Amino acid sequence: MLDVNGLRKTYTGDGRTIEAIRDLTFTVADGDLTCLVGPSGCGKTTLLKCIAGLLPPSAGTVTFAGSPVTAPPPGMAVVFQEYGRSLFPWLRVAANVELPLRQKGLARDRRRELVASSLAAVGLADAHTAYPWQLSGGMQQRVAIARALAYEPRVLLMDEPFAAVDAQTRADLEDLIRGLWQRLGVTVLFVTHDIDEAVYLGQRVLILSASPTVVREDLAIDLPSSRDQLHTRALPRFTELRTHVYEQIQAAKRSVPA
Amino acid sequence: MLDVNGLRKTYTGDGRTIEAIRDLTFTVADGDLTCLVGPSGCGKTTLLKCIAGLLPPSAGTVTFAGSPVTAPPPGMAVVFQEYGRSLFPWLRVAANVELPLRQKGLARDRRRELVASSLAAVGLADAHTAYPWQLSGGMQQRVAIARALAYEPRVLLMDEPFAAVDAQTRADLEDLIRGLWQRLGVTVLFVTHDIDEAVYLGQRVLILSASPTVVREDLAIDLPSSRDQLHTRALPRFTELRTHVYEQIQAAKRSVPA
Amino acid sequence: GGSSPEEPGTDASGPSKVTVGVIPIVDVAPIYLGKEKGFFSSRGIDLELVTAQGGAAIVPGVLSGDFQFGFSNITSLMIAQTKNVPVRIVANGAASTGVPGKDFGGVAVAKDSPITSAAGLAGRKVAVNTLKNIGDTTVRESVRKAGGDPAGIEFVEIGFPDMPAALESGQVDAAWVVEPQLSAVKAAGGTVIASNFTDTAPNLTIAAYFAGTKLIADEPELVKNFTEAINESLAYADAHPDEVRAVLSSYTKISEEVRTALILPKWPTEVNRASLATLAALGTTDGIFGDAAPDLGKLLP
Amino acid sequence: MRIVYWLGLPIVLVVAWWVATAGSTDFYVPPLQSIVAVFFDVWTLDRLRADVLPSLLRLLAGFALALLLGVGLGVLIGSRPRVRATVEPVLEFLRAVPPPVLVPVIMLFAGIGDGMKILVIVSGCVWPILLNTVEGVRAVDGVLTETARAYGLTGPARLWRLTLPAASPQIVAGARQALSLAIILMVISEMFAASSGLGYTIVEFQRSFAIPEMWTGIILLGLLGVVLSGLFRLAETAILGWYHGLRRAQKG
Amino acid sequence: MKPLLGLAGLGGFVLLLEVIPRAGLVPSRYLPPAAEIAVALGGELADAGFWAALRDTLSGWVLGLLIAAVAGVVLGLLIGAVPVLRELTASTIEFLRPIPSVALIPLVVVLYGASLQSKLVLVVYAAFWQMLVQVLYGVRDVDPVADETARAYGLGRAARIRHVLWPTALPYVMTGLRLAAAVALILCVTGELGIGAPGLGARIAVAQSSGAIPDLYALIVVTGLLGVAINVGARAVERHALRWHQSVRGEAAV
Ligand SMILES: Nc1ncnc2c1ncn2[C@@H]1O[C@H](COP(=O)(O)OP(=O)(O)OP(=O)(O)O)[C@@H](O)[C@H]1O
Ligand SMILES: Nc1ncnc2c1ncn2[C@@H]1O[C@H](COP(=O)(O)OP(=O)(O)OP(=O)(O)O)[C@@H](O)[C@H]1O
Ligand SMILES: [Mg+2]
Ligand SMILES: [Mg+2]
Repeated sequence: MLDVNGLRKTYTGDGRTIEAIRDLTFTVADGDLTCLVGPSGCGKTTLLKCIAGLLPPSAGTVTFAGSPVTAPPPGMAVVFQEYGRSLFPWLRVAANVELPLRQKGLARDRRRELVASSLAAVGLADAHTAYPWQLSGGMQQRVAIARALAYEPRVLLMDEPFAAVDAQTRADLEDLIRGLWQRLGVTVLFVTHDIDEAVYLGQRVLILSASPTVVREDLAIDLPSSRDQLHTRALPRFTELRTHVYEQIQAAKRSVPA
Repeated sequence: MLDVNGLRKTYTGDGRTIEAIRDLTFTVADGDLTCLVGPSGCGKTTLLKCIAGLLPPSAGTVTFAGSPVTAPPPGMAVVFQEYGRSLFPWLRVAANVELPLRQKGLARDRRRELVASSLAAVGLADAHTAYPWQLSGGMQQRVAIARALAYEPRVLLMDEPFAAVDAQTRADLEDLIRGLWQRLGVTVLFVTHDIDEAVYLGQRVLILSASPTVVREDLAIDLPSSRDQLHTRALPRFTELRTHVYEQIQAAKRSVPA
Repeated sequence: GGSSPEEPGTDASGPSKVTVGVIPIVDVAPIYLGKEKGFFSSRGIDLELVTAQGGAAIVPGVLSGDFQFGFSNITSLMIAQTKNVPVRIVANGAASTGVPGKDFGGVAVAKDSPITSAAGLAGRKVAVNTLKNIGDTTVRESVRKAGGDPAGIEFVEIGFPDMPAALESGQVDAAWVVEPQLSAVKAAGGTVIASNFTDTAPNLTIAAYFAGTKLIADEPELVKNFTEAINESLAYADAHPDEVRAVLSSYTKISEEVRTALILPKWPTEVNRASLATLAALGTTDGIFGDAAPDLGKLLP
Repeated sequence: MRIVYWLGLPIVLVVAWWVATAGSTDFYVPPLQSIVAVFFDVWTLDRLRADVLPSLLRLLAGFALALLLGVGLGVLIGSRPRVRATVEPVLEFLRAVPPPVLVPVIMLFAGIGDGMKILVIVSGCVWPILLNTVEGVRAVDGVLTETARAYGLTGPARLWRLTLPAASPQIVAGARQALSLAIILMVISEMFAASSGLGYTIVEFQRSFAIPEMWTGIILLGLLGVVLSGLFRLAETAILGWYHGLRRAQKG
Repeated sequence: MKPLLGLAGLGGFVLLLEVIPRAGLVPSRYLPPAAEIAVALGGELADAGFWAALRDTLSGWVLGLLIAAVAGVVLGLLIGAVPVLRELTASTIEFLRPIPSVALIPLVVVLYGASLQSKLVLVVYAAFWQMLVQVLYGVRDVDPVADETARAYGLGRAARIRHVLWPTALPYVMTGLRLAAAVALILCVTGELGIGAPGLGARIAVAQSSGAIPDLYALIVVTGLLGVAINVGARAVERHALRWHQSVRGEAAV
């Protein structure tokens, strides 16, 4: 489904050259739920943007469903790390969620329905008429999530989508995403800093090294596929996995490759 | 030191009236480290801005060191939830950190020293000459933290300051804040969504109800005052406390008061 | 201009529509009066008068056919002729009264000015409405006649309407003004120290009506009628100053008081060729025609 | 590549102009060829020094003054809603008065010298700077404003380190507008009480029916515009480097 | 409250106009005190010719502004959205912009005579650049994150222009519109003044050459008041169209 091959990204400009990603190669199968973790500044956002076709790589290729990605492929939704700036301040919440649907050419009624259900799903059923800047940080982030969900994408790229919400909401949203994934078979690529979250959500966790970035480990999560907040997190295997990931990130952060 | 009395904040405008904070009363003693938790959208940011003198309350008062707060009191540093937008895009990282120091009237050498040490403390020793928009989300957030630290404030207000950094960095920063607090006796008010973090960091955790907000519980954290990531988090009392807080938030989220 | 002229006069049945570009000043009173008196309609001319600020807009309008005729001062027409602009005078416009000190234009100084004669203008700052035109040429001649040296005069370009203020505030030492501003200057205590028109030539022709050579060639009948109508208007105006003063109120905002007192130009029906030759010679000396000299034969009807 | 971009369209347009007017007999639209033929005869070094240089100096003086005034007033008005509400109608009133009728009034106060001409330039080109500064100041990001307040950034520091940089993209947009307006107003100012200068020369050519010469003047004005805007671009790159970077940031 | 402050401002200005000539700072012959201007203004208002002139000026102004605004916005968005176009047109724009409309007067008279068209050409030529440049700068202000969001959700170029570029540029467009409106009015009047097309400008020319100073100022006051009216309208539009924008919401909060 999604092939990242020898990807490399170097930022230049203003006298500063940063090799953000050195060499990334991995494949995401159709319907996978993959979590990406790595130290701050290692290039996760950069990678996601390359995959989304928003940023041209310096070398290497991204292939989506067999064809190389040069522009955002259709059927893809993205939740940006900078959720605040990714909402259009001139549109009210409902219109923000609806805009991509219009673009998709959905009928008015269907759009209404999708907007209402996705906003309800993230707990913002009564924020339809607010402007984004009238909302709290966490609420804004949830609008961005609702927008992605309403879009009914085939591929969902999420960049730290729950960073600004409280623990309880976070748990609810995690279950929402897993439910959606199981029900609709969306392919999900999920960047997070919360290791428990990565282990709880993913079928697989990709651990990235510090910048310049390579894949440090590609870890399969062998937890039962029906998970719930209480029991899954209490499993000894869960604790093992999260400790492992934690150690890997710790190691990644320490050993910066030359 | 800091007295919040009958605080109430209602947002009006554009046909929408939101009672964000209904009635908050609490006191923070000099040198306290208080963590604030509460459901997303419950008014934590609003509260922090009222305390900082950036937002006039609709009713009630905030008193700082005996005098009512109407404008930002001197000696206070704030890390905003919207870290990205709180950095001056026309200044490089070092200049961003240095700006408040100039305003404070520090000598050049002292400023240099503070900038270098605080950037090093957050792990950004080599980002001095970058512009904020050349940094990753987590790096931007750390610049905002470095700016607050370099300021050597008497009161430090932090609004989800570690939301965008990875687990390891987060742990390091937590220890940094606790160390600073113990060494210098700063008064810290810390908003977070991470319950473990709140319990690990604070002497005291204020749990807020859902909006319209009141204080749901004022919980003293009776963990030993010398804490470290490995042992403290493994204490049974730690688990008890975090479970308690979790339940409270869960309850807060459910029971929206009329 | 690309636009085709509106074929005036081709329609034999009705009156032909004729547009004339004029400047809203005293000089063109006869054409307004003539229109009122029916001198044009009686010749099958349906006259429309369009006001513009100066020759800069009127000449292109005539060339493009938007105006069939235009009104312009003589020196400007001479300049046009030296540049081979295809225009030709079809009727007289206005002329100096020929009475020194009682002309409708003159060189004035402010109250209490030390300058008492044209000779005193040497080395001074003198306002004219347009540089390198009839104003500076004739003022120089006044100075020469008074025995002064015109070489050192510093001419400054200021529109007639702004001259009284410029004079009174001392921004210029003297100004060549025409009516109605001349009256304003006098009212503010200024005095006329020279009559530059009469100094240049007796009965100097100041301005004329002109048309494009194409129109003159294509529609001689129309031009003939227009010239006759103008001439009748000029003669009538010259004979009936009171009616002239009255008609001024129809197209200017000159106050009643000034209207009754101001000095009117003369409106002879013939262009004073001798005076034009003098003017041309002076202009050539001053270099306002560049290297060329105007060929009056090609300009005059 | 840059050069191709810069010269591509102009060359096409010049060729089109050349061809379209090649056989022109229209008095006011002479063939481009004859315009070019007289260009260097008209704009000799002497004339450049005598006519163009003083105009240029007045233009720059007027522009600089307008910049100072526009930004200064703009910051004041933009940061105080009450001041804005009070003075805006008066400013709008003055703004709508056409320079040709305003000039005589200015002459009453400022005489007819260089001062008047500079004032005329200022009176016309201060507006885009003023309006853009006002709007730029009003639009300073709320989070930045709060950050500055929280860290005690007040007074001049706030002006220099927050307000002006934050509004600078819009101020620059206004200044860019003002620059071309300044050229236009330079011409207008020289239509009054002038006896030399680029604008005067053009008007004088027009009045004396020296039409190809007049066209050379207009072309010179255009070229002047290009040169000045080139210089402006350099300044803009220096001042707004951060902004261009920021706006391009994620474009790759 | 706000209109009251504005009226107070205008009142102060009128007072100044009254005092300056009365105090003898300039001779009242050349700058009459406000009261005299008001009397002259009353005279104008009672004159049917004045209203016809006003109508002429306004029609030229509205039409010219409309054309300039639409052309400026459409071309600006287009040029701004396509980088190649932007590069290609930059030098030409810089060349054409500083050419004063007034220098075009003889040309337009040749082309269109003393008609509405020549007035329009002048007005459009001058106002167009104001719009275009503002739009170009406005388009550049697009937040890359917003633009990326739109691209990620498959919004094509046209949709991005409509939903991202346009709202971002809108504050600049509003400023441009206010600039262009005044410039259009100015050019309308100046054009009438120079070309003699009917309108307020032609009336001003007559008053000027007749030495009717109070009438002249009365007419100037009329153009100024038109400017004020334009601004009141523009601000009302802005309050609605930009209520999401920092400049409006920021001031609403205080
Ligand atoms: N526009 C840019 N210009 C220059 N360098 C950039 C730019 N964007 C990112 N970088 C650099 O690329 C590296 C990777 O950034 P990226 O945003 O991909 O990190 P990340 O993994 O998403 O980090 P975080 O977890 O903190 O969000 C960083 O060192 C950053 O400084
Ligand atoms: N500028 C504003 N205008 C109107 N309503 C606002 C504004 N800012 C915040 N609110 C409302 O006030 C309430 C509290 O917002 P606040 O940002 O304080 O929440 P928070 O506790 O910080 O939430 P989060 O954890 O998601 O950041 C929310 O319902 C929000 O919609
Ligand atoms: Mg990131
Ligand atoms: Mg918040």
